[in-house]
Amino acid sequence: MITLSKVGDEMKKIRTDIINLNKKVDLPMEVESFKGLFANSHDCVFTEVMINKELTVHLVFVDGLANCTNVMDFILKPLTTLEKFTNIKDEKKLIDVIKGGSLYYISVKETNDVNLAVELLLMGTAVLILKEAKIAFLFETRGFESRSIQVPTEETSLKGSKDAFVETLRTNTAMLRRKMRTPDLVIEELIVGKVSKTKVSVSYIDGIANDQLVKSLRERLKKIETDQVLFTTVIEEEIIDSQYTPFPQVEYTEKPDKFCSALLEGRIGIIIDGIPFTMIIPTSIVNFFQTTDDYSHNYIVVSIIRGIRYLLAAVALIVPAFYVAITSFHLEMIPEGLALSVISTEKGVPFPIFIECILLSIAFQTLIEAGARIWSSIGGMVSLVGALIVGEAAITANFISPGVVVVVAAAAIANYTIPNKDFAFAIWIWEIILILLSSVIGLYGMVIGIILLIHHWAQMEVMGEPYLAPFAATDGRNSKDAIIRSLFVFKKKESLDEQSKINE
Amino acid sequence: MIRTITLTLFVFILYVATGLETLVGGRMDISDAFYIATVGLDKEDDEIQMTIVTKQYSPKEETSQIAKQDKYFVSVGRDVFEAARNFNSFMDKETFWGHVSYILVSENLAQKDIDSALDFFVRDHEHKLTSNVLVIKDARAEEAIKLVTDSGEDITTKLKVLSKGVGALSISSELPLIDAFNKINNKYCSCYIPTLKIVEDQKDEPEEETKEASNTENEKTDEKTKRLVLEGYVFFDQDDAKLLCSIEGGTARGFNFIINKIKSGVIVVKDPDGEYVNLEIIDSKTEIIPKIEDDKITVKLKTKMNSNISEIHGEVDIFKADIIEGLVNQQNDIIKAEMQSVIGLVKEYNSDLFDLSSVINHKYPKKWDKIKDNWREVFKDIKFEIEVESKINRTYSIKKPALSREKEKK
Amino acid sequence: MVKNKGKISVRQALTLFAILTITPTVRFAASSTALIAKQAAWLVPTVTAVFLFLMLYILNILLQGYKNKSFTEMIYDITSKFWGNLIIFLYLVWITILIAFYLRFYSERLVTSIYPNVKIDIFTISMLILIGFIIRNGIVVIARMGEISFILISIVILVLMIFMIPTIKINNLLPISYLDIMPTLKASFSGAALFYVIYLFFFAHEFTHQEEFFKYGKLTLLFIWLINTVIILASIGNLGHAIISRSPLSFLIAVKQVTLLGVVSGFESILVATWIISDFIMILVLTYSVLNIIKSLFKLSSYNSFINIFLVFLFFISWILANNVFELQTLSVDVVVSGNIIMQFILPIIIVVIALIRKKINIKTN
Amino acid sequence: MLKYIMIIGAISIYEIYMMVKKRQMKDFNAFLIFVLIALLASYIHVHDPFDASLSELLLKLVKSEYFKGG
Repeated sequence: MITLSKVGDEMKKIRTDIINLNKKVDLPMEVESFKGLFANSHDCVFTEVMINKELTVHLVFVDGLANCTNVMDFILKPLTTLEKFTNIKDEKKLIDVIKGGSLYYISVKETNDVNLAVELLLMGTAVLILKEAKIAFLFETRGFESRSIQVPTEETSLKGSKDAFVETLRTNTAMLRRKMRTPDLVIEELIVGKVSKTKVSVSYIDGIANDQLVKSLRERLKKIETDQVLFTTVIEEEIIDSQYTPFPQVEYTEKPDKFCSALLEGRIGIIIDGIPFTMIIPTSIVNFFQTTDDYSHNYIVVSIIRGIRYLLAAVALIVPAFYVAITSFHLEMIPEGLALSVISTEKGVPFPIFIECILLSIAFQTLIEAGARIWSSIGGMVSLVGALIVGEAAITANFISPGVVVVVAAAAIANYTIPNKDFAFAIWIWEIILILLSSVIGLYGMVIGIILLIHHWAQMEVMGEPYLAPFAATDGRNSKDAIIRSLFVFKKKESLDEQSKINE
Repeated sequence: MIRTITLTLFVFILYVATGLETLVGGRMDISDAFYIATVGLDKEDDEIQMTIVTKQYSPKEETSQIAKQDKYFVSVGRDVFEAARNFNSFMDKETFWGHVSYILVSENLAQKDIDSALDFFVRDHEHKLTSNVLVIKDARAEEAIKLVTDSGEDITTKLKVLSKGVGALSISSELPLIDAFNKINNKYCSCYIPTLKIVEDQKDEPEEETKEASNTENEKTDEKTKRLVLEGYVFFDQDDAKLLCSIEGGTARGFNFIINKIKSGVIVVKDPDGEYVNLEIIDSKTEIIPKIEDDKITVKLKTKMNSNISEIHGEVDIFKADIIEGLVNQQNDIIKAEMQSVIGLVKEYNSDLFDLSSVINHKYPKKWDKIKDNWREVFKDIKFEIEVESKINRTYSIKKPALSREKEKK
Repeated sequence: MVKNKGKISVRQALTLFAILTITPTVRFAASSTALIAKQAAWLVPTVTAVFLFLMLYILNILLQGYKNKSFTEMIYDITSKFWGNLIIFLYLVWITILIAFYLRFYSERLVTSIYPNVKIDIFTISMLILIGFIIRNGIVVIARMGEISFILISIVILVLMIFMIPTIKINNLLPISYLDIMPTLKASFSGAALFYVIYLFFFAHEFTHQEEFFKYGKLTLLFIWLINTVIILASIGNLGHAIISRSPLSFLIAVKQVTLLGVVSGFESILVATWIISDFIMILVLTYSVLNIIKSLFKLSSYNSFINIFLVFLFFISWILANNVFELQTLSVDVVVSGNIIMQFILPIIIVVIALIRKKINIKTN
Repeated sequence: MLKYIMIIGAISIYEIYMMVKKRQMKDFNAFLIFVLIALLASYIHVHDPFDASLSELLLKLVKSEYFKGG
């Protein structure tokens, strides 16, 4: 390519400029500009279309993003076969004819701005460049392979809807529209990422969501300076307030029904193009203890199970530390029978109990991590080896006493019942901190740890909403759904007008 | 936020660097603790001798040999606390007092001062307040512990079985430490503590429960069969907590009738032929009803009792109204006599054995306010009445005795 | 919520007040009332509640008269500058002594109850470090922590009560006759010393929804009455007034002998844990109000620079305060109770009366 | 005593630095008073010049029965 060598270095500079400064390039609208910009990209197709002997136009599109059949059938074919076109002598006439609708296509745009053309080109538009007029027609020919809607993999649901979000933004928004046929459902779109130029959509229900919240979210999203939005945390880390915490502050879901019910609660959803997980903000601690299945089962059962979830989270957090505290500081607090059996199991184990606890706790986490990372072909090995190590072998080898195994395993199992896995990990980290503290000074250390944890939660806010809501700082409002799930019959009455009042 | 992390890090580094061992004392790993289950207290001249036993748990099989070696330890000190501390000078584990189930006090120590013997167990923060107090009669606590432990049994389990078994006879009961302490504290009523004794000859004892429990151990030692028996009470003076007297057998049951600690028991009466009829006590309730008339206090002990016919020796069909009534009357007399013997003791020692003071306090709070300062003198003049109202309600599967039919035929 | 940043609602403030009363209640309500009123001690909180209700009404008049003003500002406005300074200085000294007292007592209590071999400074210093660390986040965070702690503490006490009910002996709680009227009234004096809400008024300018003060105040009072009654009932009902009045940690002893199904015991650990939390909240809140007093007394721009130095000062004061735990206990009965009565009842009433006379406020503001 | 002076000194230097940084120098005088009080308190704590604790003084003031024992 001759043009390439001519402008090579200059183009390279322009390209970096575009990336770094988001600058507009100042190039003439001609095919050489495109060729320069996409010099080494072989998926960018440049076609020279000879309409007749005098008239040649250039068609540029990205293979894979644009639908090739559409391009052929509706652009190339008419241009080269229809008499209307073959008879045209000069470009002016051609423009008039195209403008007149002879190339019948849904969305046709005329421009002389290379920037716009490049931007749309990368979204699957076909660009028809007219050499002399320095004008381009943009044909919306988007069409690429996408995954079809499937059953959610991470959040299983027994009675709820079984569809899950996919990578394509438009499919996702369509799913929302299908579930909520109201003009109040607002789906705003922003482009984030200097290089990736990813579409990020903010959806909420007008009238229920807090306007201030929407506004501040919009501002925060606009402020994001990043190259790419390929991962959710890129957005998450920008919109949350407290960075230094292991606790999740954004709720993720791949289920449209959960997403919609969150919108109805007055919260705001964020969908990122290319990521099948959507974000919901603001969140508070309650959200991490709820699942969508809660709303498709009997309310009494669900209320009890929810209560148990909180209890189990407390068990996961406290029990190992408590065990360490009472076995090394407050022996009088262990029931007599238990104490005797603990003594008999502790015999011959070389480590102090708190080291056993920490080791084993880490071992359990190792198993989870190994299970997640191992190749699926040998996945069965983890449970096998894990069961061997944590189970019989460690005990018979006197590495770890059975009592500690029982306690840590109970805590681990309790931890797995927390519906939100990010939250569960954070709880595990605090579990280790509590074990350390209680190994220093027993129960007192544990309580100091708990005070620190409460403080940590108390000072956290997500988009200005307290993390501990509705248990704290809400004056008891909005707490009806925290632990006890009330009947929908009662909920319906207040849902729309009450919610908007609360959020004011 | 960053401060949380800094603080945690700081604590962690401090911890790793020093282990905080020097700062924080009092760490006792559970495997280093010697769990005391039963404590024996004896008087040795001017000193107090303490015997401690751990509870024998069933250890892993390999280690069972080692576990059996350390059975009991003995230490001596001027007072209880010193004796307790002296253990640390020779034991390889730290003594841990949080799980003491039984405190055995020998009679001679109880005679001297029961309150100071128990004070240590109430004051120290480690101790349970629900452990039981027993007085060993005519023997040393160490002896009792030795007796059971040497035979390979666990004294704590043994005492637990005994206390459970004693309910079948209702000749003693369990007394938690806190109740004993409460009673010693209370200057208006005297304290009672259940007693334990060592019995050498087993044939005279009619109790079946204890016999069975002790049979197994006795098989090993042939020459002299000694065993522990839980029976009766000792009483302490209400003012200075000196040992007054001890009761056992029927009197002890009479006392149990008064303080409502009857669980079950056996009463033997005779049918018209002079043959034995055995009655089982089902329940009993005694109301202490004080009455004040013209500044004179009379106290009525009203007992309501139910019993079953559990065994009939004779051939008479006793299920006739008049015969039953006769049996009931006999039963009443027996109970009355038992209770009367307690009243006799009360009069003899002029001591409020069964917490009459609180009953009067509850019923006549105003009057009590006036008489409480010279309660002992008032107590002297109190008249006691006993009223027993008992019933024989039912029998078990068989009604008439087997031989009664033969008799009818003749 | 977003709007009221930096402020707490009156309900949150009263929740803090409720926690503030739990510490002294658990520590000495049962023993001090049992000493005077004997078996009738469980009636004392009812009598106390009547006094507290009247006081709540008086304070409500004051609070409604001055919206969004701290107690120091109210005092300045009602009295002259000189007298205002004097009264505020009195409060400053008194609350400082009170914090030092609670700080010391809390450490002593831990040492006597579960940590016999640990050096006492560790508890004092670690608590002060924790407070210095947390107090900077301001009242909003403190209030939220208070709410969570309130839930935790209430649940724990409720559960303990359920376990203790089967062992309560009715005989220990009777008889009640007219002879008990005088002792009960006398004992209610010490119960009334728990009315710490006035110390919270020093940051009253950070309250919102002040018109709800009386409404939630009544609820809080109900809670305090319930907790007091229940704790005294359980302690005396289980062990009798003779032992309870002699024990420095009455409720702990009562909890200690609780066993569930004869197997599970050792519930005192849970109680001790809640102690630490409630003590922490108490010292935290009182320190916060002292800092507020310091701020307005010395007309500072911010109290942040004074936190550390004040905490160090507190450490020394807590040591100078007493030589041993016996002195502390006597101090609690002989001085702190009457001092609290003066500071919580007599002074505020005088202030309100002066305010009414000078027509600064009027009764019908609410 | 030396370690207490060091702690108080370290804290005061830090706080004064923060005061300068935040331009709150008008609090300086009050701060100085507090430093002096803290030093005084530490002195009393270490050397016990009155040979009595605060509660002893207070209890004597209210004529407590604590001092009337046998």
